[in-house]
Amino acid sequence: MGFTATKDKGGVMVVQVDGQLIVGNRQELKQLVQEALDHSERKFLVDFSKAGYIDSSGLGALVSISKKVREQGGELRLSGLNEDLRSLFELTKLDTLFSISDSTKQALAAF
Amino acid sequence: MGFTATKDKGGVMVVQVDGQLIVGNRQELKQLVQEALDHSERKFLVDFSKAGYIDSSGLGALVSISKKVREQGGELRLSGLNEDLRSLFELTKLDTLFSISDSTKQALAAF
Amino acid sequence: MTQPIRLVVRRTSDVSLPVEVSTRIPSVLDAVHESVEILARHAFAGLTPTPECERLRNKLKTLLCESLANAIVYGHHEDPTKFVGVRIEVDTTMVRVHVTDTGDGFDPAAIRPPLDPADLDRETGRGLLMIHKLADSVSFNPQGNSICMTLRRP
Amino acid sequence: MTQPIRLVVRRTSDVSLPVEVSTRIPSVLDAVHESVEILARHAFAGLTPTPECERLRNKLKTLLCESLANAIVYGHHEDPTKFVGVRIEVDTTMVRVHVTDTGDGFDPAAIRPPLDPADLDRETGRGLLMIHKLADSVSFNPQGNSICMTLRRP
Ligand SMILES: Nc1ncnc2c1ncn2[C@@H]1O[C@H](COP(=O)(O)OP(=O)(O)O)[C@@H](O)[C@H]1O
Ligand SMILES: Nc1ncnc2c1ncn2[C@@H]1O[C@H](COP(=O)(O)OP(=O)(O)O)[C@@H](O)[C@H]1O
Repeated sequence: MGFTATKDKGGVMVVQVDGQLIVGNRQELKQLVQEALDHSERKFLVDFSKAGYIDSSGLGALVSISKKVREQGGELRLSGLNEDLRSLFELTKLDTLFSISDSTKQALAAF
Repeated sequence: MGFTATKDKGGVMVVQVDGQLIVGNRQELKQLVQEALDHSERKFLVDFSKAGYIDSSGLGALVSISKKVREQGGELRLSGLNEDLRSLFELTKLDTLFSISDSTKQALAAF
Repeated sequence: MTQPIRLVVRRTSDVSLPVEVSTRIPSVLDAVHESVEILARHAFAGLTPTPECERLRNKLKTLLCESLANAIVYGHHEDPTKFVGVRIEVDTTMVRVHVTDTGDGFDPAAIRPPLDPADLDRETGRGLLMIHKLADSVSFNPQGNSICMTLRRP
Repeated sequence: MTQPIRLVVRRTSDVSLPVEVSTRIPSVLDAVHESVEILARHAFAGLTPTPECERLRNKLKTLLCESLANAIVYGHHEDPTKFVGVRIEVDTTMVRVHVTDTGDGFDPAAIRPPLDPADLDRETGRGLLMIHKLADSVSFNPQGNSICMTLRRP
């Protein structure tokens, strides 16, 4: 359970969420992105293809990250949401706030 | 859960044990066989192909039935025991007391 | 979670009769997700794991996580000596969850979830929204410190 | 069985840590098999149902049925107001079952199972035999009213 960050050749920070994004680990994700912003990273992809669960505070953390990235003139995308997770974004209308791609590949191509 | 008795064309009373033969229903089986003996039935096949469980008092009931059938000069066979049930007969050495066939068909042919 | 939780299961072996699983959970946010995992597992022990059952179990987990987090944070201010009561009833038609804290409660009618485009940037306020969207019915006690959520079984 | 049974589960969500399931069962023979079914279900809730796990569960059920029947019949003379205590511990290496009645106990060393050809016609005396053959270890308290049976996990 945790996050793996790797930099793709196009300069995108790909953060893989392993398992779940919840009240217990959202702080870790926020920190990871903040540090990358401090190191002048500006393109972020959060990938959920290995995640099965996001709670409301996990959604809150994503909203917070997206604000920070935007404030720095950066770009944030999400990918790999399964059917349940995608419906979570729909019912909270957060699908209108985030750029969501089916796969990492599609998301990376969109930067 | 219970017992279904049918008479085969060779005159064998086939008793099918449905589910389990345990302390709670062994009396019913003993009665069923006793009544058949009273009606002059002498060939019995108890089939376990739809049974998954026999407890020690179920084994006791089979021993009791086998004695009664023998006393009347009758014949009792068992069939359809799964691997777990068969090992139960082996570890109690009751495989040496009963005539056990793999299938109803084989058992019926042996009468 | 290092401390084991203790849950009480009341049931017969007949799956057509109601099953009741209850427990008390210390007000520690880190314990929520693991407790929920265990509760869901035992509430559904004995059901054939069909895809519908899996979806229902996922919904149940979300309802439990969100209501427990609220009870712990707003009801008990994360005081680990205070316990949240959880009771789950499962029968052939529905799954019902009661989550109760000992706090002051709140007025659920006064809560507005951040659904307006201008509000989407708000970081909080989506817990009750998720509960209302996923559950088939939601009710509170008059004091507002006990929530009852029902899921219809397909 | 019309009355639901109440069992207590103590566990963390970590399957590598011990799970404990305990209950008290009224001394009614008709309730034994259904109680055992429920106990086995909750003791193994969360384990992947492999064929090995199924075999282990079947063994567990036999150990529980036979020891419960003895406690009810010999320990409590089927007095429904007396309760048999059951405790099951499951960890990654073993399953251990304790069954305790409030009767006078007996001397297990004095029991001879009907294994001689001349004894095969005996209708009783196979419960402890099955327990000894299926369990990897069996022990009694000095009074002989509490049996402890261990199954190694494969
Ligand atoms: N058990 C509770 N006790 C007191 N207040 C509560 C409780 N549950 C919810 N609330 C109130 O409802 C509000 C909305 O909760 P929720 O939708 O879960 O979002 P969030 O927890 O992100 O604020 C909370 O901010 C809180 O004021
Ligand atoms: N809990 C118990 N309390 C007293 N006596 C017991 C208990 N368990 C077993 N026994 C004694 O051990 C004997 C053998 O038991 P068992 O092997 O289960 O066969 P059965 O129950 O068919 O007699 C019983 O007849 C009884 O005398």
